[in-house]
Amino acid sequence: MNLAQHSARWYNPDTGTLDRRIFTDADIYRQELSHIFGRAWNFVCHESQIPARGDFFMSYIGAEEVIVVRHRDGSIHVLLNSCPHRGNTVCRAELGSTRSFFCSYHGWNFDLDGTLIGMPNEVDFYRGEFDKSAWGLGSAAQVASYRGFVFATMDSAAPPLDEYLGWVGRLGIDMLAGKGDLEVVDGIHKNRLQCNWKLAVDNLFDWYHVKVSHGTSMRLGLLPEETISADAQMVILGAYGHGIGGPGLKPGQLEALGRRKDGDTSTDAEWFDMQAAWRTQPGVREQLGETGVRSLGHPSIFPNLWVALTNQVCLRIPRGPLETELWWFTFMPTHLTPEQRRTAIWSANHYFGPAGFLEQDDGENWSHSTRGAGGQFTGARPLNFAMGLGQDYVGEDGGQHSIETVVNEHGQRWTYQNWQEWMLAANWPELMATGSPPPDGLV
Amino acid sequence: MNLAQHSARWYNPDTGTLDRRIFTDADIYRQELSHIFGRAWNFVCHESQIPARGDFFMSYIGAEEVIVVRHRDGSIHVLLNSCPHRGNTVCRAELGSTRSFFCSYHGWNFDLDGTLIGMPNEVDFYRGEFDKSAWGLGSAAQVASYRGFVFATMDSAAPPLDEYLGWVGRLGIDMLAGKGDLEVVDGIHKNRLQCNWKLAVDNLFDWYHVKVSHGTSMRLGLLPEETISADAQMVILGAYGHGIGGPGLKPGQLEALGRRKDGDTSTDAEWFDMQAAWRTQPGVREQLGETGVRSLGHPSIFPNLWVALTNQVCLRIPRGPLETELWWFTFMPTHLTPEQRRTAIWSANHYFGPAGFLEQDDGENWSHSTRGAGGQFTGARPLNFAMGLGQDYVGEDGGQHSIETVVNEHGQRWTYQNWQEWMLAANWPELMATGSPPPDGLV
Amino acid sequence: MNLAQHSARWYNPDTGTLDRRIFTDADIYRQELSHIFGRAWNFVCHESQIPARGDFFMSYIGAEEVIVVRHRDGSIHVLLNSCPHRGNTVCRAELGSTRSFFCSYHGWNFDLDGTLIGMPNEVDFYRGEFDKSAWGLGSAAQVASYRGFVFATMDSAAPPLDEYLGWVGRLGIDMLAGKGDLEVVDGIHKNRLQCNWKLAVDNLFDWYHVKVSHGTSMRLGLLPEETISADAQMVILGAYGHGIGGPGLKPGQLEALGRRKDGDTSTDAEWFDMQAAWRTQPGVREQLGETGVRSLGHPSIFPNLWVALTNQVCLRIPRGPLETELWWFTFMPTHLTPEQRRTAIWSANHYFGPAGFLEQDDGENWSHSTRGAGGQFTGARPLNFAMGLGQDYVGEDGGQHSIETVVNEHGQRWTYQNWQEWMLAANWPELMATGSPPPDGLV
Amino acid sequence: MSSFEDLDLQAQMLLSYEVEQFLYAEARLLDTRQLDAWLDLLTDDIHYWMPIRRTTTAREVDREFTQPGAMAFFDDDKRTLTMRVDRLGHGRAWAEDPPSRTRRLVTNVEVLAVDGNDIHATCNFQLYRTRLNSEEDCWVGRREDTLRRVDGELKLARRHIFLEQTVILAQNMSNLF
Amino acid sequence: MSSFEDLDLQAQMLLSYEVEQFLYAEARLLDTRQLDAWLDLLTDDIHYWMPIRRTTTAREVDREFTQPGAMAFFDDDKRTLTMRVDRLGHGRAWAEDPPSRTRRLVTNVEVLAVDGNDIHATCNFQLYRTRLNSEEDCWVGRREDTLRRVDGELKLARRHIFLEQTVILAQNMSNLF
Amino acid sequence: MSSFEDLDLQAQMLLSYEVEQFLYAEARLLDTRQLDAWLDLLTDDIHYWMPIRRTTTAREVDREFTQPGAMAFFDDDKRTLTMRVDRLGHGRAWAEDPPSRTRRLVTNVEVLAVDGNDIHATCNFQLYRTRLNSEEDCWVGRREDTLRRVDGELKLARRHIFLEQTVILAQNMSNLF
Ligand code: FES
Ligand code: FES
Ligand code: FES
Ligand SMILES: [Fe+3]
Ligand SMILES: [Fe+3]
Ligand SMILES: [Fe+3]
Repeated sequence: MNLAQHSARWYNPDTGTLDRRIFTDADIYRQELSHIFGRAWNFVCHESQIPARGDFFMSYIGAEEVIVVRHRDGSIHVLLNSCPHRGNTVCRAELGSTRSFFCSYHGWNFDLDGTLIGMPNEVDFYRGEFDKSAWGLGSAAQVASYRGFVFATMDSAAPPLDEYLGWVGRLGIDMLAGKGDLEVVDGIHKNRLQCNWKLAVDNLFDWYHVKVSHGTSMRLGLLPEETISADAQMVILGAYGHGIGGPGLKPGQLEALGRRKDGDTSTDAEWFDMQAAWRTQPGVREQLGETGVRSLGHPSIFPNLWVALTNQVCLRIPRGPLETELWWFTFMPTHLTPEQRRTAIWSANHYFGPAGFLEQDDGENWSHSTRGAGGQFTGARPLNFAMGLGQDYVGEDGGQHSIETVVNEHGQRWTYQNWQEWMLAANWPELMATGSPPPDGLV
Repeated sequence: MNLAQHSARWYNPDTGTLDRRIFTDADIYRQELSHIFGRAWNFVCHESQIPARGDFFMSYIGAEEVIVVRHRDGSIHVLLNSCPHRGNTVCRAELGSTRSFFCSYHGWNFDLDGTLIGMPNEVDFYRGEFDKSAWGLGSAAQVASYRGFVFATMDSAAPPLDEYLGWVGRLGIDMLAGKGDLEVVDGIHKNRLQCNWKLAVDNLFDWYHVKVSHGTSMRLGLLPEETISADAQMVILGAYGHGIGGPGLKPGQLEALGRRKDGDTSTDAEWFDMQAAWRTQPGVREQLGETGVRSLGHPSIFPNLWVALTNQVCLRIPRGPLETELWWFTFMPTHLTPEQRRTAIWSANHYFGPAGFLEQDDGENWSHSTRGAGGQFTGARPLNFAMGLGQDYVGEDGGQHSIETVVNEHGQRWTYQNWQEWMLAANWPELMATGSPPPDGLV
Repeated sequence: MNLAQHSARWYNPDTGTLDRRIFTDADIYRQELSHIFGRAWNFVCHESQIPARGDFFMSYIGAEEVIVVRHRDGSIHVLLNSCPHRGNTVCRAELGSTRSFFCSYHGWNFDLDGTLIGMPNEVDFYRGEFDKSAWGLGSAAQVASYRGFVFATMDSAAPPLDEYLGWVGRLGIDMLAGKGDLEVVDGIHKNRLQCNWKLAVDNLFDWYHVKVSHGTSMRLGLLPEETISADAQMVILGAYGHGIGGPGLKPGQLEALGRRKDGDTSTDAEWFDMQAAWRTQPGVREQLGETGVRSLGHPSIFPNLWVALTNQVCLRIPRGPLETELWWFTFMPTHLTPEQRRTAIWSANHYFGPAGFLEQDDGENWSHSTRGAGGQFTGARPLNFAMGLGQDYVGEDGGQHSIETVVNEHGQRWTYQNWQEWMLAANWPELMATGSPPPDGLV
Repeated sequence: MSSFEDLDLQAQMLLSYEVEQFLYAEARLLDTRQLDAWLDLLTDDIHYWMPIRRTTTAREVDREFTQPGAMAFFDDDKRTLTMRVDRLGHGRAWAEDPPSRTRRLVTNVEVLAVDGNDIHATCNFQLYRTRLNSEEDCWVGRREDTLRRVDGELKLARRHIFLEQTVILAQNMSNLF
Repeated sequence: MSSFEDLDLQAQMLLSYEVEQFLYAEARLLDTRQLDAWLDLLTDDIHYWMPIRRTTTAREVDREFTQPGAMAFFDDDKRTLTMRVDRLGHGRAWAEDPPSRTRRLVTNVEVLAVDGNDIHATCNFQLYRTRLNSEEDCWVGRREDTLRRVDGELKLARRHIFLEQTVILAQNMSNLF
Repeated sequence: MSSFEDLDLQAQMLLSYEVEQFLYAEARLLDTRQLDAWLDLLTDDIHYWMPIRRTTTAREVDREFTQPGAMAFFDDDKRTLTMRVDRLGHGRAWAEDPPSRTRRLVTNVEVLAVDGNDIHATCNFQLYRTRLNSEEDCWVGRREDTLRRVDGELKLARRHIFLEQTVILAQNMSNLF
């Protein structure tokens, strides 16, 4: 394939316009499953969700259920939930603890790493000639963790997780993991939106919608206006489509915040303290880097994980082009006081999720945008992602790159450009060869 | 494309037979959206529904929502309901009054003619370089009214509305508009049938089904048998697929009816009076013409509008090949006495709509016909539309043409023949060049 | 088509592995409707369900409703339920008695053999020129019965029913019909499973799942362990895909059972007596044959009929690739005592059907297997049907062939191999030329 | 107008019970297709009305329902209701032959006011219907009913029905609410 | 047989209340999977029956339900019901492991007749069920229940269940009604 | 703690009636969008809670619901509920403009216990909602409510809501239960 000819097939980087059909077309959706979710490192759960041997958690890679389970040796395995005999599921619970996966149809039994270890009447019915080693459960090609966050890929050609995440993906996770030892809070908000998954993803970079979409939350004091930092936005773009976008502190501001802490009780200070105070702790600046330590933005781990400021991550699970399931995982640093923990859980419970103050309004907008993309007439008209296009520069601070500017759509453009590159690449080697490096200079 | 080869692809005018797949095939349906609804002048509402500046009504062109709105200068605009930024709908009400269309996602604001007039932070976030004039709401290519009935087309190559309607389409509307100044009655019956939209359209020409399908209504006195006029049917066929079919008065009968008025209280006389009395008023004959004034039939404005005898029009909105939404609009002449108005509204409420005496039975038949069209075995068998084929002549009275005969299927055949021509034509010029003129002579 | 190239397209007879896409692919499903259900002899009902003239029963061929009706001359007709005029259904009841089929749309009226016998106003509206003989209801190409079981095929090229069934299909029916004169018990259990129809079919040969899937039923005493006869299984394979699989008696064992009857009240004896006692009656051995009389297995009449041991047959009606409707017909020999009848009906009511002790668990397994087949990753992995492959021999007893062995998957493999041959054959002549004869020797 | 609140709790309860049992019995008549008996429960001046509902902005939510005299799904007097019942008794009411299977769940019965012989009550309902091969329809809403005590018997003198749907999702409403 | 109509309204109300509360408590036992306690509410001679329903023409609507003795979805005595409950207690009732989540809305409770110790009541119901990832099933219908006063306690002596479905839309009916 | 069972049947009935009518009236306030009046029905220390439900094996079914203090769909005190109501009164609560249409079927009301001024009751419910062009959502479940008699008036002091869904099928839960 001549990539040059196709490189603007759906997304045009020159104009920042996007073909809406990518939100509704069934063939494009199927290609996403194979070209993106079938290749990427996908977040599946946090290690604290399955602390003990035999603990399992049912997760998704793309649109397909996978069992994440801790083996007796402590290793984590990601298994396909389908028996190779007739195809029955071997696990029907969302979470739990087990000694093996027993198929309810004929009783084949699989070890925690997917190995077929038992078949009723193996000797007499199969005459002892069955090669059990060839008929275990399918499993992820690679499984790895970064600071407790477990990822899996179905593609053995995928680069190692660390390389996949790059400094931007790692920084994104560090922005949560750096707060302390994390432990999951029991309970995942799950619900279904009638929207394409990418519209939910692109929204995480969207600091433009806050004042309008979340006007009620601002009025209720849940989102103090100052916290949007419209004039001090920072966008960090990483290889393979990762990115971080949102408020950024000016160099030196972090120290100021630290000082401002005493006595100043404005909501402004309160909020920045909650988000930023931990960054003044020893070692954090070293870990996050000079740029990273100043970012209070939203990390996106390509393709579908959002690391949110509420000590949560949100997975956007595709269920066909027109439906997305949102899962909100909540993690608390173990060092929180009961009162801090209560407050933090209050936020996690009340900002997002289907009854959350913010998310109620988001969902409605995303589904209507999806509908609009499917219209006979509207579907033929491109969308506009041009805010800030060609108007900002990538800067550098302490060896890390970022764009420091006003509210913008750089993150969204980066997402769709990378999405397009993944979709056009035939495989990992081609993606590595043809994928855009994070931009430099004018963007 | 060699049209000759394809001109009987689905409908065979020689035998009056029809391929049932046109009622269920998804590709044919998509082609209908583009070739028919994307080109035609589509009825969207009546001017009296949006009398004041800022009044709007949510209508459909084909399967897509459009906003019909009265601008500050009194002009009517037909807008696509999708923001060009992310695609969100800008209007979620069915009707109402507004000063502008404000997008709930990021707050872009559109004038009543669709122009983008406001963007939050346009200057600071978009750096004042955004060309707002290029990013308004999409709108219909042409909007026009005929006697208060508003039509819109998405195709700038469509001929003017007057030419599109031709004398038959105009006559169809005149048969309602001629009764007096019309004003909408608040409330539109809307419901969904599991049928293909064309089966609902073809039915309006169908005076054969009345005695069987609506036997209960006849027995209850809602449809006096005389009113079917099985032996005095008149079919008027117009360019582009319009038509009028149903009872016709013999030349001279109108005057007789006028005279018969006094004293004669038979239901026959009552019914004809209700339908015909206004035609004896000064000027009506001139307006409707010598043939038109004698037609008491059902006008069909191609593709999907029926002008019914109950002071109503019915729009058949396609929702996929297997579903149709019926909308009944009711208009009353302003000169009616309260009692006349009450009676007329009683009829409008009780004949059609989902709880209407007649329509309850129609819907069931149409959905079962749609199912039959999708069957593995039945779908392969053609339908028969041969009633009266080759057995009638087009006559002329006062310069207008019509077929005067018994109950027949001329109107249905004309509908499917034109449907086929629209489907095979590549665009408006080709349709104008290849479309059949209304027949003359033997039909 | 070069069959050799395609003969393992989905099912590989060498390895006993199967491509799961055959359970979810929409194109394969459509091809099944035409290549399999459109050609096969399909069971539609039992003669005792429509004993009198005008009695009808609504059945299915493939996914399409057909009316099975007894004509005035006693013959049975199988009619398509769609009026050739607009396509409306002419019969909306599941069962009943009628004098003709009257179309509720315009009143065309069809005789019990489908002939169009009445059209309202035929003379005046159709001018007496309508060829009614050409526009009757569609009907099956061939209808025939075997021992009261009515079958129909839409393909006139299909061989006669007797030849189609062959000795294996006939034996399968004999195993129920041989119990005595059968009469239907009023009421058919009908319900819908979210599974592909073939997974339900393959299960009837599946004596491996009983102990695991139906563990609860075994524990409750509904399925005494002995009755599985894991070590005495008998599989009989017939042309075109028919087969019988399950417990088999050893030569001479039948007589023993007959003797064992008195005094022995073990559940083992009870169960065998119920299933086998009638086989000791005069003439039965002659009719079933030396092999047949010893089989207590489950007959499968290709494509989708199971003759069950509960005096029932089960039809698996496809409703798209992902849904199947199960219909359980129950027939009792007329000679049963009221007490025997009560017991037999108790079994029929409580083993199968949606509230049946056994079937509750089956359905769950089949739908999950269907889901697994549609997974992005799991769908690409083959299923394993290798139990007993290459390890058994076809034997012969009294001129009949069978495999006598332990629990195995010979029947399932035979089903999918024949399914593949039907799917690849262009028509009946090709199927007859290329279809595998039942195997001999090593299997 | 209301004298209901003046009643003591026991008397309120007794009246609520009477109303509730009347509404249950009435629903049973409809579910079991005893339509003539149902008609007998209606006063001669009954007004049976279901307006059309529309989606409006919160600001214009007063335009949600059509008003009396405008279009409505039902706007029936006793004569019209009798016609509906007669229709169903006729052999050609195709939408009801085979007959629908219906089930009315009547809940949240409240007596709101008593005005002489008239008892104003409200309830919520779900009307579930299947046709042919278990094709399902479901309507949920609220009713405002006026029951009148006539010669010691309760009769239905007014029924206003408010559905939660704008576009009716069912193919028809061949049934009564 | 009915002595219910002879009771004064207050007595009718009291009995209705008792019946209604019994049915609510019984439904709660099923919804909370207290199946053994539920079994204890049944008399030993209970007949628990759900016939099969069929679509027929209006003319032949008397053939709608199968009759006692013919095929039925449920035709259970206490022994059979006990088997159903035992089944669910067993570790391999796959259709119920993971357990279904059920909710029974019992409405329109009416006492129709009292016959000695037997109280004949009817009610409408909706049984809502989800399995696994919120996969929904719903059954709506009517019940005819006979409650019997045994040693001062109400017991369920007969339950006839009439669904509005012909073909059952759910994959199974692994639950009780 | 329960003194409810000590009451005679008549007294139980009267209390059940009071509770039932309170719950119906309260549901009516929500359905008619009288949210401020609804807030007035709550005690200041109300706990309004809906845990998250999960599919587990029968063996681990005790892990089905999240526990207090962990994640929940609702875990609200009066201040939070007031914020929810305020939100809906604001012009930019997009998920509720146009306003949803809701209907609450409250059934199976049972008083479980009386503890001083506190009445512990349970009920089943179905909350049906449509938005825009009759887009439907439906939630079915059980509630455990504590009503408290304050100055002679009943108030809602605790509401625990248990849905039958694990993954919430609706796009949002912008309404109250
Ligand atoms: S399907 Fe799993 S053991 Fe057979
Ligand atoms: S989608 Fe309309 S303003 Fe952004
Ligand atoms: S469709 Fe059957 S008579 Fe017209
Ligand atoms: Fe948001
Ligand atoms: Fe009609
Ligand atoms: Fe089984």
